[in-house]
Amino acid sequence: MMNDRLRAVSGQIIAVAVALIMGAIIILMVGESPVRVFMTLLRGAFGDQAKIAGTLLQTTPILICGVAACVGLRGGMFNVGIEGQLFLGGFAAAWVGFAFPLPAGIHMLAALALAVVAGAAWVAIPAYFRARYNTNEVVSTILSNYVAVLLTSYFTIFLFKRPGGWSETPPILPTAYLPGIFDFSRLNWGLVIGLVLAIGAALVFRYTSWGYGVTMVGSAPKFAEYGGVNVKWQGFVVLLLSGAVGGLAGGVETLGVHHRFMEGFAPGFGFDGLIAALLANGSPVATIFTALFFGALRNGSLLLEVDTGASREIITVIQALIILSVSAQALVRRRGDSQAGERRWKF
Amino acid sequence: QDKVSVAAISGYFAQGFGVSIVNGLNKAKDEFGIDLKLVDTGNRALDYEEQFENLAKAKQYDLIFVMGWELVDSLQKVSKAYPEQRFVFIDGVLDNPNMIYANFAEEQGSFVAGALAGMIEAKGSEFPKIGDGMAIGFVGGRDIPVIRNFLGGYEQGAKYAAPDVKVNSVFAGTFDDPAKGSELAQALYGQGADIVYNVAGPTGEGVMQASAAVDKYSIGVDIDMCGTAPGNVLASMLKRGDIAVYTLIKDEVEGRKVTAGTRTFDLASGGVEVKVCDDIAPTIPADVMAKLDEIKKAILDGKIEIAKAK
Amino acid sequence: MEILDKLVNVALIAATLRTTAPILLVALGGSFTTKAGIFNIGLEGQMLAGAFFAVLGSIWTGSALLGVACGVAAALAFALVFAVLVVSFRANEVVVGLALNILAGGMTISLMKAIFGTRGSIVGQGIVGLPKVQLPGARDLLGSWASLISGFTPIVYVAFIAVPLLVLFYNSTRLGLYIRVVGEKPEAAEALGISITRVRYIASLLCGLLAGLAGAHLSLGYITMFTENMSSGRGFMAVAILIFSNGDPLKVLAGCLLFGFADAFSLRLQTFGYPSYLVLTVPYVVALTALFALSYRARPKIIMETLASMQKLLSADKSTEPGSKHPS
Amino acid sequence: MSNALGSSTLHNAGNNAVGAGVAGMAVALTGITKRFGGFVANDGVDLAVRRGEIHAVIGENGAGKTTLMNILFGLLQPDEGSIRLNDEETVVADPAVAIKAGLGMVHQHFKLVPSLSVADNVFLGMEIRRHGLIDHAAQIARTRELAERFGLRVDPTERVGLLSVGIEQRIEILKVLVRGARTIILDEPTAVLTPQESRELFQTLRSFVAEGMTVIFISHHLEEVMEVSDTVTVLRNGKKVATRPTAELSKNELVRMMVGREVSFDRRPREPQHGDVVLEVKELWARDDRRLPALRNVNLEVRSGEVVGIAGVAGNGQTELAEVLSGLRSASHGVARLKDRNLAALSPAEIRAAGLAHVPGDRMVRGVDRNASIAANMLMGRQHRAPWSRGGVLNWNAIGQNASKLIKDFDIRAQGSGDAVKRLSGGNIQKVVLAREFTNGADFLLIDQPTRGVDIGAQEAIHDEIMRQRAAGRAILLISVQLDELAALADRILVMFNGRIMGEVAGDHADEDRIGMMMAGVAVPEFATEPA
Ligand SMILES: Nc1ncnc2c1ncn2[C@@H]1O[C@H](COP(=O)(O)OP(=O)(O)OP(=O)(O)O)[C@@H](O)[C@H]1O
Ligand SMILES: Nc1ncnc2c1ncn2[C@@H]1O[C@H](COP(=O)(O)OP(=O)(O)OP(=O)(O)O)[C@@H](O)[C@H]1O
Ligand SMILES: [Mg+2]
Ligand SMILES: [Mg+2]
Repeated sequence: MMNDRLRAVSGQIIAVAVALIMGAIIILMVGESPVRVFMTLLRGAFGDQAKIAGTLLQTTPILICGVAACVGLRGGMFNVGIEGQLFLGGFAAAWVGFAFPLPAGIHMLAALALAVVAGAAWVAIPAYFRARYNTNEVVSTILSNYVAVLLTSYFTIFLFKRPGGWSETPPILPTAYLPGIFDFSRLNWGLVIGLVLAIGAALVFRYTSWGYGVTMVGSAPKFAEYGGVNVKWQGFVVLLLSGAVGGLAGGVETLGVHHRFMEGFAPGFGFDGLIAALLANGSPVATIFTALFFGALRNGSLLLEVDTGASREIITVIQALIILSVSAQALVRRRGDSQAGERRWKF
Repeated sequence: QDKVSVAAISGYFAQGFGVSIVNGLNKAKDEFGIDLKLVDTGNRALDYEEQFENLAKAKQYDLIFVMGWELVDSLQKVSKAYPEQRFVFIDGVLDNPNMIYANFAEEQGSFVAGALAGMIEAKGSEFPKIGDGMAIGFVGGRDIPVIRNFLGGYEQGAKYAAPDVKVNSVFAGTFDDPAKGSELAQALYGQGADIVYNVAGPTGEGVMQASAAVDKYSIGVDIDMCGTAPGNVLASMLKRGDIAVYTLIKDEVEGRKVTAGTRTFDLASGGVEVKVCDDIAPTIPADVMAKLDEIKKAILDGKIEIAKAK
Repeated sequence: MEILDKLVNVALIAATLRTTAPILLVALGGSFTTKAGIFNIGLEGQMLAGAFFAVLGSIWTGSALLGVACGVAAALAFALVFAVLVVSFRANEVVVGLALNILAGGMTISLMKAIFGTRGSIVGQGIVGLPKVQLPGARDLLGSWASLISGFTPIVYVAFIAVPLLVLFYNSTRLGLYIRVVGEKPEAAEALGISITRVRYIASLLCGLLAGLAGAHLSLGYITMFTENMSSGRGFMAVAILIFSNGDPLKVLAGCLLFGFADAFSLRLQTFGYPSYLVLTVPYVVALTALFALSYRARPKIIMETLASMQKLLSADKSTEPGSKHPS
Repeated sequence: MSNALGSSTLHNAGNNAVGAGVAGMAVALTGITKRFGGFVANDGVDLAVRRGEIHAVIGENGAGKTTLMNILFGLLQPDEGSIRLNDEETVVADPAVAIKAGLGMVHQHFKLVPSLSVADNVFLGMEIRRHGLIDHAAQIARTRELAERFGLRVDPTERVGLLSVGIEQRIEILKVLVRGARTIILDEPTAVLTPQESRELFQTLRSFVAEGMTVIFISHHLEEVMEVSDTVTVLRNGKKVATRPTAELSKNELVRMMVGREVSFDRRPREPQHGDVVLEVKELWARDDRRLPALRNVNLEVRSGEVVGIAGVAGNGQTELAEVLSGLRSASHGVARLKDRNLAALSPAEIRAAGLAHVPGDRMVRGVDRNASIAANMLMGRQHRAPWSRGGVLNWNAIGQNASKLIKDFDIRAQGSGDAVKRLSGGNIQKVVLAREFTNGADFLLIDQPTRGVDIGAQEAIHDEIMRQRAAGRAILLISVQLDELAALADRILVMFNGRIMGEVAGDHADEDRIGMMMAGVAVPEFATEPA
């Protein structure tokens, strides 16, 4: 037991070390000092309270998207459409925010609620076909991402463009703002929402009858069906919930940070979240840490571009290397087993 | 005073207009030995403010050039938090009296390009590559206000020169997909357009190559694109970002401290211009060239009013 | 009607073939991994790397063919990394695939900057594109229809010829068979001493080969330049097609043609003044609709089943299922 | 000797294998020890198999039989001990070595590729090729020859995915033969077969021996062992107990060696009961996954305190019947009532609530989540009930305690309730399912193949438990392919063929031949359905 864990942890450390060494070589190749680059990255991510807040700000959407992915994964659903749900949720929240004056607080909740509904609604058709006809949800959600992004662009530019503005909606009313946490940073209650969601999801899956049923649907669907769990319905519900959380991620970004919806405002968060969740092996709590890791890398890289000659692409490369080698550290645990019985993502 | 230090921040350094800005910055760096820092914003709105902060906090840049409308909000916020930091916003004017604006009249250049296209189209079979119909085309990158401004000028120019010309316009939805640009252009050519103007960054390169593939005419944008398809590129509508940044830096270096206010780069100042490609110029009838000069003059004199999109 | 005439014509079909070819190639590449039981979401990155290095190679060697070879080699390198991580290290293939896509994006830009001092795109600079093949006599025989079979770059022909070859490959070659077995029933392969690892490596590399070819086609055939992210989601499209075709070459072809047609068609729709953002959704909506329609239980299958059940009923016993619509 | 296969291996080996008892050893394992972590699965096991004999290996679940065979075949490496194949010391590094030495293994779980044809499956890994392409025609022809030679009825052109388990097994045997195996290992080959199919298999095995080949087979069915084997090796708790000629042994002796005590096989004594009708099925029709009719006009009823057995060759509608009764499949016509509630109107969960417990035939897929703990597996179906859950919140304490108790009550060999089910042997996994289903207080027990692959000792315990449930007034529908099990337990036996009930036999008059005929679809008038 202990031995397993020890080996797993040492595997992670070796993996990150390997990635950093490869990254250092690449940095040397572009004529920068690796030490300086890594120190700048650290400083950019955790250098002072503003930087830490910035890191947490970057972590927030990745975390919420990651939880969305975890919810789906738990029920055996691969929601690759979080990106699209985030865009629609973001737009929906902005729409409530600028078009419907409401009392403070209620306004924000209404906007978040519509974001949740929009995210869920956007995944509803893929979810329905998945549940009813077993239509592969990976394809349908990937494809619907493209439609979602184009659709929100259409809404923004053709229907709701701020007069005189760039491709963006009018600003939302302050009554709908998600309150900030510090006055020196844009960090807002979205982070808290993310943390509560992650821990809440973990608790629900572990400690409720519903969560038990869903877990079984994900890991052994025929067994769950036999045991009286309504597999199709729960699959539908889980995908819908995943989409709802994805929509919420968009709402949180809109209401907490941007205070309006901009065309193409948050590309890639859905995928970052998915990768964070997969690296965390579908555990919402572990996703907190993987999301934080990604957030720190991103925020650190922003300072890096300013303070060193290394460009953001180098950081992209290093980030990819880290993901690759962390994903590969399973080697340390499982070398030598047969591959035959292994679960592959079957489509 | 020590060395002038300049930063530029944008998500578009890789695309036509951005490339010309980078060219101008590099030219200034070579000539004046200034410190130059380029920061690529990427495309996530969440990052912009932090990036501006990082630059402003460094307190080492005399001028920070900013390009891209999606940066405006973050820029305004940071510029208010760091009022002593001078920001130059390229390609537009905001309601912030603290900043410096380099404003371009792309609709003027596009008007001239449109007029050229209209006149050549009207000449019909005098040109081997012009068909019977009266149609020209436009391929935009994304359907956003700046691009619409180009399109508006182009349409008005074409109609001004040849009232019965039809302008077909399409948008690729992306600046990064030359293959799609090529398909779009081929579709336009296939439907009778003889000249296609592209305002689509790298996507537009596909348009130029398509004009060579079907042997029709195209018009380049932002930078001189005559070389991409020799014999098929009529002209390029140059939007001289390089001149803008170079001029401003030159002022700064030579002690004429750049202060808040708007600088306009239009036909008059040479900030936008239409360059007829050298290999094509000899084949263009004199009356067309004369008319073109007339139109330019009329724009400069304010006799032609060009409506701006937005 | 006039509008229809303008929309649907030989040019549209030719455009469909052009838009289909790159997706078809990369999807056929993905067919190897799909059949071998690996979900390869990294096609996008392999294609992008192929496109970039094809341009580099073409500039360095001054030969389009050697350029293609460089592109393929780069995609193979990506495929090898993918295989090492996924097959040997047992990493999650979705994570690895997505990370390799990120890597390809960052790496091509970094290299572009390092080598050409700019980013964005590489145009001109001595890139040698692939020639177009004019089939002799095509124009005389077919008139305007000749543009359907003649005048494409060689890789387009490769893409379409690869389809029947792959059918043969999966049915009648040992390697093809093993790839299917490893994907469908790895226990069977293992028990027979077929190395799952080796077969999956080979499948990954074959995939890299075609993905690299697809990338080279994009930057040297389709057009002659390289741009950041020029694969523009074609790899993801291919993944989608692979999933609903299950990697069967003929179904892959059908899916790619459908998507290529929707793409070419929608580009033409725009010229009639429909808002670009909505028109651009057309290919995706078409693909989604096809996906949903296909999974809503194909009708012909039910007819076959009914026939079979009638036969069985006739032969097995005399009585009928009450309320059955098919009396024996 | 036929030259159909034209295999020189067959001739060569045939020459030096003169007959049982004369030549040397085909296989000799000495002092094999295999540990999994701290657990010793094989402990210094010796196994000597003479050329030309049928050698049975028996033992309780988890005794280490499969492990030993896997070591012999190179799928596992022993920690200690040596292996001699054909009197030569051999390191069996992987199955390829074993195959080269003339070994072939038919695994307990078949390893066939559904989308390929029979012939392609048979020749997989050693394809016949012409001009570099696979010669499908030649493969089909040679498969047909070989099948005919050993009396294995298969159509080489059919797709494996459409075939029954019995045929799949023949294909597995063909695979082994085509590789020129002289020594064939079969792990629980009859677990999935009907009596007729088993008999055919034994014929085939005898024809192997007649050709000088050697057979090692694992089984839990002692009659089979007695009937077909020449020698028996008994394993217990990873150790070898004995190797003896079958002829010297009685069934009881065998059992004693296996479990260390006497076990009864006889019909269980019982009190006659006349309970109310609990389950009533009328004119039930249903279709299978391929939409072909699978149940045709099934009528039956089960009263409380009664065990009704369903006999039949697997694949004749039993699975579908069980699925319809448990709500996993909808009927196309007819009614099934559980305590007067129409099952068609109820979801699986509601049927369970109405009083169904179900031991599924396919335990690995339907019965458990292999990766989950024993405790989590025992929660299934009761996750909404107190004391395990209150207000939708689970009480893992109570769940764990309950699981530990069941582990003790049902004698499940596991380290604790937190163990992953996949770590248990097949028999113990079955006990997990039984423990869960027998303790949820249902009035109707639907039991499908309760002892498939389960050892004698455990079988007895399971049978005892079923009788206890009967005595407690439960209505029990027992589906089994093992006639002796039905004869021991059932009050009435219904025989199914091709989706219909062919007839009914009183449990105490069970006659294997007659039931066998009905199972084969021959109507036997004197056993016509009694009025219910
Ligand atoms: N790979 C393994 N890891 C851990 N334990 C194992 C492994 N393989 C077998 N065992 C254990 O070794 C013991 C012997 O298993 P084996 O499969 O050989 O039993 P068996 O005699 O075939 O039983 P059965 O009759 O149920 O098939 C079992 O307790 C099993 O749990
Ligand atoms: N890789 C492994 N890790 C842990 N346990 C394993 C592993 N492989 C096999 N086992 C265990 O070894 C035992 C034997 O496996 P096997 O498939 O032979 O089961 P079995 O008891 O013979 O099956 P059944 O009786 O259901 O037909 C099982 O307990 C199984 O869980
Ligand atoms: Mg076993
Ligand atoms: Mg067993």
